[in-house]
Amino acid sequence: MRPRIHGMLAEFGTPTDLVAAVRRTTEAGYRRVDACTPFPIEELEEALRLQPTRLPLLVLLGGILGGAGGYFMQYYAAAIAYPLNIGGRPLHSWPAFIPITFETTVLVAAFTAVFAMLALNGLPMPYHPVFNVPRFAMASRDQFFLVIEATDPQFDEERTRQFLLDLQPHDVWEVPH
Amino acid sequence: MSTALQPVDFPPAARRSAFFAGALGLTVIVALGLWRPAHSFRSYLVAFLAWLALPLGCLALTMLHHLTGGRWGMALRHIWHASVNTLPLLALLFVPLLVGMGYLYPWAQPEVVADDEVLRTKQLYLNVPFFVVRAGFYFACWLVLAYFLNRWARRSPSTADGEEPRCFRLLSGPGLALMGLTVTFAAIDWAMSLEPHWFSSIYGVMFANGQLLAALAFAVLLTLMRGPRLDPDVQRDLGNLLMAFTMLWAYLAFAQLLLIWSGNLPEEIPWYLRRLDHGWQWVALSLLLLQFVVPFMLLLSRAVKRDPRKLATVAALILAMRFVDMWWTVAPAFPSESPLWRCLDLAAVVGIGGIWLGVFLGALRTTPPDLVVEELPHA
Amino acid sequence: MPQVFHRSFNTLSRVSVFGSLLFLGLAAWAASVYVRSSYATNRDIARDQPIPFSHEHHVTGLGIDCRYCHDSAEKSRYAGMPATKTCMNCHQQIWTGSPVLAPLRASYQNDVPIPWVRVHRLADFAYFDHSAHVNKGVGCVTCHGPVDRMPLTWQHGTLLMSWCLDCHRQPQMFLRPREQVFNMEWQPPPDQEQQGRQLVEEYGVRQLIHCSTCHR
Amino acid sequence: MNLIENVRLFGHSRFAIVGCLLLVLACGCQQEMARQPSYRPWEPSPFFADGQADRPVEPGTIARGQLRDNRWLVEADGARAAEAVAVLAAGASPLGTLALAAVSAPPPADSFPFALTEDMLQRGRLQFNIYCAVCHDRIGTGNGRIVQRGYVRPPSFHSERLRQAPAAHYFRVITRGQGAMPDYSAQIAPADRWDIVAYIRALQLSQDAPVDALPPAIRRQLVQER
Amino acid sequence: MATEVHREVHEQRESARPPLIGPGHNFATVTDKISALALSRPTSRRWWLGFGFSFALVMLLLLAISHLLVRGVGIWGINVPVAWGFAIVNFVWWIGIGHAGTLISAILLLLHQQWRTSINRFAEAMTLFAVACAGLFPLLHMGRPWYGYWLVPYPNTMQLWPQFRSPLVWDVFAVTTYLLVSLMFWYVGLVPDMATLRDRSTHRMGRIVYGVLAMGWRGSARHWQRYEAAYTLLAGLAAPLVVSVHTVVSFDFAVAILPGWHSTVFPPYFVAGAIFSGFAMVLTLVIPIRALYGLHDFITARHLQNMGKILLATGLMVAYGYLMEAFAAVYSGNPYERYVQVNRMIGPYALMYWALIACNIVTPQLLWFRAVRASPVALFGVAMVVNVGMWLERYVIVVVSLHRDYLPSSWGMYSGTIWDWATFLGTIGLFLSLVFLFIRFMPVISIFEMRTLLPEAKVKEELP
Repeated sequence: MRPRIHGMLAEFGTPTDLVAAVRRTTEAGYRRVDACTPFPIEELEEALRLQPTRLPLLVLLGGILGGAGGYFMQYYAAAIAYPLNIGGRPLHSWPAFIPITFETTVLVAAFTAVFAMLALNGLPMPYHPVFNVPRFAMASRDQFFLVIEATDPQFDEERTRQFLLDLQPHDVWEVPH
Repeated sequence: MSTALQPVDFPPAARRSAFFAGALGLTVIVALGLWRPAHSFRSYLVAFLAWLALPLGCLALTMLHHLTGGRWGMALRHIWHASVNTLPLLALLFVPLLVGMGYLYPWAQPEVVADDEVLRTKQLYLNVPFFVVRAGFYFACWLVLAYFLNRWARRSPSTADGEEPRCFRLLSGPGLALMGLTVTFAAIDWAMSLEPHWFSSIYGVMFANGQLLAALAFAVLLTLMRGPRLDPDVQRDLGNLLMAFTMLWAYLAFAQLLLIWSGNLPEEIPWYLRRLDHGWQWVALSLLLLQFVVPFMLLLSRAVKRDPRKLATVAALILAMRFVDMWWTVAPAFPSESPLWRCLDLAAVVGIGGIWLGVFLGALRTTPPDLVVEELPHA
Repeated sequence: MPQVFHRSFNTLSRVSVFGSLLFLGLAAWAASVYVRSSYATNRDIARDQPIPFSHEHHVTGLGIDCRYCHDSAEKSRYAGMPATKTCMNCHQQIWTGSPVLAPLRASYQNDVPIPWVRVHRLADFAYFDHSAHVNKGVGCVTCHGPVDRMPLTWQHGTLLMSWCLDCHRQPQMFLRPREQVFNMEWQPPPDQEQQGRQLVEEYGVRQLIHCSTCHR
Repeated sequence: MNLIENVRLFGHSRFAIVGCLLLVLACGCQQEMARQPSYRPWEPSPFFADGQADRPVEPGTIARGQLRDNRWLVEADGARAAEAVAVLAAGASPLGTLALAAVSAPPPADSFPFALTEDMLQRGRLQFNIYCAVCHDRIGTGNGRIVQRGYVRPPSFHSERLRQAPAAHYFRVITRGQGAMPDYSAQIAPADRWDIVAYIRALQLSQDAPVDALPPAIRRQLVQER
Repeated sequence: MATEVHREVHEQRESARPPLIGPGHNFATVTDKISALALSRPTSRRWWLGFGFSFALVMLLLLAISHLLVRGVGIWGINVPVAWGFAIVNFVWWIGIGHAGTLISAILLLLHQQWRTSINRFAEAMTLFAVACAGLFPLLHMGRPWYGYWLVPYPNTMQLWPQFRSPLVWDVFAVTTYLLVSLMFWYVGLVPDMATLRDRSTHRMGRIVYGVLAMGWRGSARHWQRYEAAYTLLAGLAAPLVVSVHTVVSFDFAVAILPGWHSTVFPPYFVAGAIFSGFAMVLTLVIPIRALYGLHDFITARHLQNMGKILLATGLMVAYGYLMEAFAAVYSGNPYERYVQVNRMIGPYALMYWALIACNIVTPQLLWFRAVRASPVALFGVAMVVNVGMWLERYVIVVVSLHRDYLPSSWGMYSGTIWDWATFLGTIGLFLSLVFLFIRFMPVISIFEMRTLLPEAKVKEELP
C-alpha cells in the first residue's frame, strides 16, 4: 500500500550537523534515508552506508569497447571493406590507426561516464516530492536536508517526526507526494 | 607513530655489497676492454647513460617540486637530494668515454668522415674538441645546480612557518630551463650522434622524460621499500604521477614512431629498422608491454595504488624497463654482434650501478635528518 | 516553491530522451533507405519518351541485335543512340502512317534529332568507357538488365558508386566470354568463379578499384 | 489592415524567416560536380543554332582516324573513287601517296582489296547477322522478320543474277543502298562491309556448292545421311 | 602526534599563501553573488554594447560565409602552391585556444589544484566556443560543407570509408571527440548550478529553462557520489584527450614529408603551444570580466599569478620547440630543411617570423618578474601579445613551408584576401558573442565548487 506521504524532511544549518544527524538516523535503523546538500560531502557516503559506485567499472568497459570498436572499424575499412594501396603502406597499418583508436576509447568511455551517471541517478527527474516543500529551495544554496522516506519499514509518522525533532534540526516537514 | 620519523635507511651491508658488485662488474668490463675495447666502451656507454638518468632526473624533479609544491614531493625529496649528490661521481665516470670516443662515434673517426659527405657537413657541430667542451659545460651546469640546491637545503630546511626560502624558486625556474637544454644536447651528443645521419627533434624530450620517469620510479620504490608509511592520498598521487609519466613516455615514443613510419624517409627510417630486427623487435615488444601497457593497466586500479607492496612492484618494473629502454635506444646503433656479446652489457650496468648505488647509499645516510623529518608528509 | 514541473514531466522526460534516440535512429534508417530507393536513384522507373519505343518488341519480337542500333557499343566510350536514319531503315516502309511514329517522321524530314530522354545518366565526375566493358566480357544484361523484356526502358541498376564497386571488386563473378556479351539469355555456369578468374586473366582485367580508374 | 491581420502577418513572417533559413540548407541539394558545364555526346545545347552540342565535321577537314587512305575500303565505285583520290592528293602525306600508288590500277571484277581469311569470314557472318539478316534472313533468301512484317522483299542472294554480280556490287549497295534498301554507310564500317560481302559469297557457295567441292569429311557425312 | 603536526604544518603553509576566496563569504553570499550575475535584470548597458559589437562581427561572418558558398573558396587567397592558408592557420589557432579550458579543469582537478575552481567553468565554456569556431574552418575549406558528413564512417552508397591513414581524418575524430567530451564535462559541471539558478530564479521562464537544464537535480548524497565519480573520470579522460587533440593537429603537418613540417618534435611542441595560447586567451578574457563584474573575491591575484607562471612555462616549452626545429635543420645536413629555416628568417615572410619570435619568446620573459605577474594590466598586455604571436606562428608554419616548393617554377606568394580577414574577424565575433551570452545567462563560476572551498564546508569530526 502506498503511504500517505513521501516522507519527512529535516533541515540543518551546517554540514557537520547533517553528517551527525545522518549517522544517528542510520544507527537508529532507518534505511530509506537520503541527504540533500548544496555540495558533495564525502563523509555522507560512510554515514549513509553507501556502496562504492560501479561507475569506474562501467567506464572501463566503455573504454575497452570504444577502443576495440574504433580499431576494428579502421581495420575493417582499410583491410577488409576497401583494401587500397596508399603509398605502399601495409593494409593493416597499425601505427596510423592508433590516434583514432585513442579518440574512440575516450569518447565511448566519456559517454558511458555521463550517461551511466545520469541513468544510475535516475535523472532527468524534473518532478520530485521533496520539491513540494518550499524551504527545499535552500538545498541548492546553504541548507542541508535529511529525508526519511515513508516506505522505510521503521517509518511511523509520529515517531519519525519525534525522532527527527530530537536531532535538533532547524525545522521538520512532511513531504507530500 | 615513530615510523613516520624514520628516514629511508639501508644497512651498511647493502653499501658494501653494492661496492663489491660494482667492482666485479667494472673488472669484467676492464678485462674485456683490454681484449675488445670497442665492445667494452659500448657496454660502458649504455650503462653510463642508464645510471646517469637517476641523478639527472632527481635534479629535475627537485627543481620541479620547488616550483609546483605539493605534498607528494615531500616524501621523496631526501632521496632526490642524495641522488643528486652523486653527480660528481658520474662526472668522473664520464672520463672513460672521452677516451673511447674514437671507438664509439663514427664522426670521431677521420677515415669515416672523409668518406661521408653528410658527416663532413656536420663537422661544424660534431667534432672532438667541441664535444669535450660541451660535455664539460653540461656537467658544470648540473654540478652548480646540484651544489646550490643541496647547500640551501642543508642550511635552511623548510620551516614550519610555511614558505620555503625564495632562493629555491628563483634558482629552480631558470635551472629547469637550463636542465632542459643541457639534457637535450647531452642526449644528442652522447646517444643520438652514435648514428650521425639520423635525426629526431623529439629525442631530447624523450630522453628527459625517460630520466624523470626513472628517477620518480626509483624514489617511489625506495620510499615504499624502506621508508615510512605514506599518507594514502600522497601514495595515490605518486601512483598517478607514475602513470602520467608512463603515459607521457608512451606518447613521445609513439609520436616519434608514427612520424618516422609515415614519412618513411631513407635518412630516418633506418633507426627503426635497426631496432625492430635481429631480435630487437622482442625487446621493443617488451618495452611496449612492460614499460607501458602493464604498468598503465595496473596503475589504473585504485587497489594497486593503495597497497605499498603492489605499488613498489610496479615502480620496480618501470625502473627495470627504463634500463631496457636505454639499452634498446642506444645499443642497436652499433654494428650487429652476437647476442652473447650483448649479455656483457649487463656487466657494465652492474659495474657502474654498484659503484653508484654504494655512493648513493652513503649520501642517503648523510642527508641531514632535519631535512628528512621536516619534509616528511604526515603518515 | 521549488516544484517547477508537474509530476507527468518525469515520464515525459524519459519518453523524450528515449524517443529522441529512437527518432534519430529511425531518421538515419529512413535516410539510408531513401538514398537507395528508386525515388532517389531512378532505378526501375520507366521513362516517358517522345516515342514509346519498346525494346521488348524490337529485340524479343523481331530479333534485332543490340548492335543494329547501338552500333558504337564495341568501339567507343558511348554505346551510341541510333540516329533517326537508323529507325527509318525499317520505318520508311513499316508503320508509315502510325501517329505514334509522327515525331520520328518529323525528325527525319526536318533533320532535327529526336529528344530522347536519357535513361542511364552517370555523374559527370565518373569516367566510363562502354567499349572497355564490352570488350572485357561484361554482358549488356549485367548492367542494363533484361532490356529485351522492357516495353519501355528503365534503369536497371542504381548507378550508385556501390553498384559499380560491387562488380569492380570481384569481376570474376560477373564476366562472361566475349562472344556472349550480347547474348541476352546467357546464364553463368556453375563454376562461374573459376571461369571468371580465367577470363580476368585472359582479358587482362586490372586496376579496377583505384580512385583514378573512374575519377580522372 | 486591421489588428488581427497584422498579428497573422507577423506570425506568417516568422514562418517565412524560418523558411528562408531552412532554404540555406537547400544549397546541399546542388550537385555541381555531377552536372558539369562540359557537354557529353548528344546533349542539347542552347548555344548552337541547331540546338545540339554535337558539332558536324567542318567541311574540308578529316578527323583523326578517318582519313580514307585506301580507296577500295572506301568506295568501290569509280566516280566516288576519283573523289577519294582527290582527297588523298590533297592530304599528300607519305602514306597517302603510297596508298594512291597501290590503288591506281583498276581491280578485277570480283577481287577483294585484301586477302580473305577465316577471321574475316567470321566477322562477316557476325555483321551480316546483325545488320542484314533482319531482312535478308540468315541464309540470304530474303525472308527476314522485317520482311514478314511488310517490308519490300529483297531478292535472294542465291538468284543467278546476284551470284554473278561482282563483289564490288554488294559493297556499293551496302554503302549507298539500292531500291528499298537504305544505305548502311553510317552503321557498318568499310572493312566490315567487305567482310560481309565475303560472307555473302560464302552463303552463296553454301546453297549451291557441287558435292565434289566439299571437304572429304563433310562429303562422307552427307553420304551417310543420305 | 606527528600526523596532526604535519597536517597543521601543511595547512599553515596553505594559509600563508594568498587566499582563493576573498574574506567575509559564506555559502549564501557565494551563491547569491554568482547566481545574481545570471539572474539580475535588466541587462547592463555595457553588456549590450559588448554583445552588440560582437554580434555585428557575427553578421560579418555570415556575410563572408554566404559569399563563400555562392562563389567558392576562390574568394580566399589560397592557390597552388599555398593551398592551405588562413583556414588552417585559424583552425589551429582556435583549437589551440580551446585547450586551456579542459586543461585547467581536468588536469588541475586531478592535481588537486583548488585554485582552478573559480576559472574552470569560464575556461571550459571558452573551450567549447573556441572549438566551435575552429571547426568552422576545415568545414568551409572543404568548399562544400554540406558534404561534411562524408568524413564520418558510415555504410554509405559509395561503399567508401574515410582514409584512416590520413591525419586529416584523425583530426575529424579528435576534434569531434574533444568537442563532445568538453561539452559533457562542461554540462555535467553545470548541472548542480543549474539547480541553484532554478531555485533562485524569480522569473517563470528562467525557472523552466534552468529547471530543464538541471534535470531535477536535488543534491542527493547518492547522486553526489556518482556525480563526483563521473566528474573525476571525465577529467581523467579529458586530460590525455587535450594532449591528443593538438597532437593530431600537429600530425596534420608532421606526417607530411614537407621540410618545415616533418619534425618529430611537433607533437609536444604543438601541445605546449596550444596550452600557451589557451592560457593567454583565458587571461585576455578573465581580466576584463573580473574588473567589469567585480569578481576580485573569486578570481584573486593568486589566480592571475598562477596563470602567468603557466604562461611563462609553456612559452619556454614553445621556445624549446623553435630551437629544436632550427637546430634540427642545421644538424640534419639536409639542404631543403636548412633552406626552409633560412627562408623563414630572411625570406619574404621574415617580418612575420621575427614578429612571432618577439611575441612568443621575448615578451613572455617579462613574466619572470613578479611585478609583471602581479599587475593585471601588464598580464593582459602580455596575453594579448601572445595571442597575436601564436597566430603568427601558425601562419609562418603553414605559409612559409608551402610557398616555395622544390622547384622554383612552383614558387608563389600568399596573402589573405579581404574575405579571409572577414571570416577570421567573424569567428572572433562569434566567439565573443557566445562568451557574452554565456556570462549573461550561465553561472560564470562554479558555485557548488566555490562552496566547497569555504572553511565551513569541512565536516568537523567529533572524536569518538
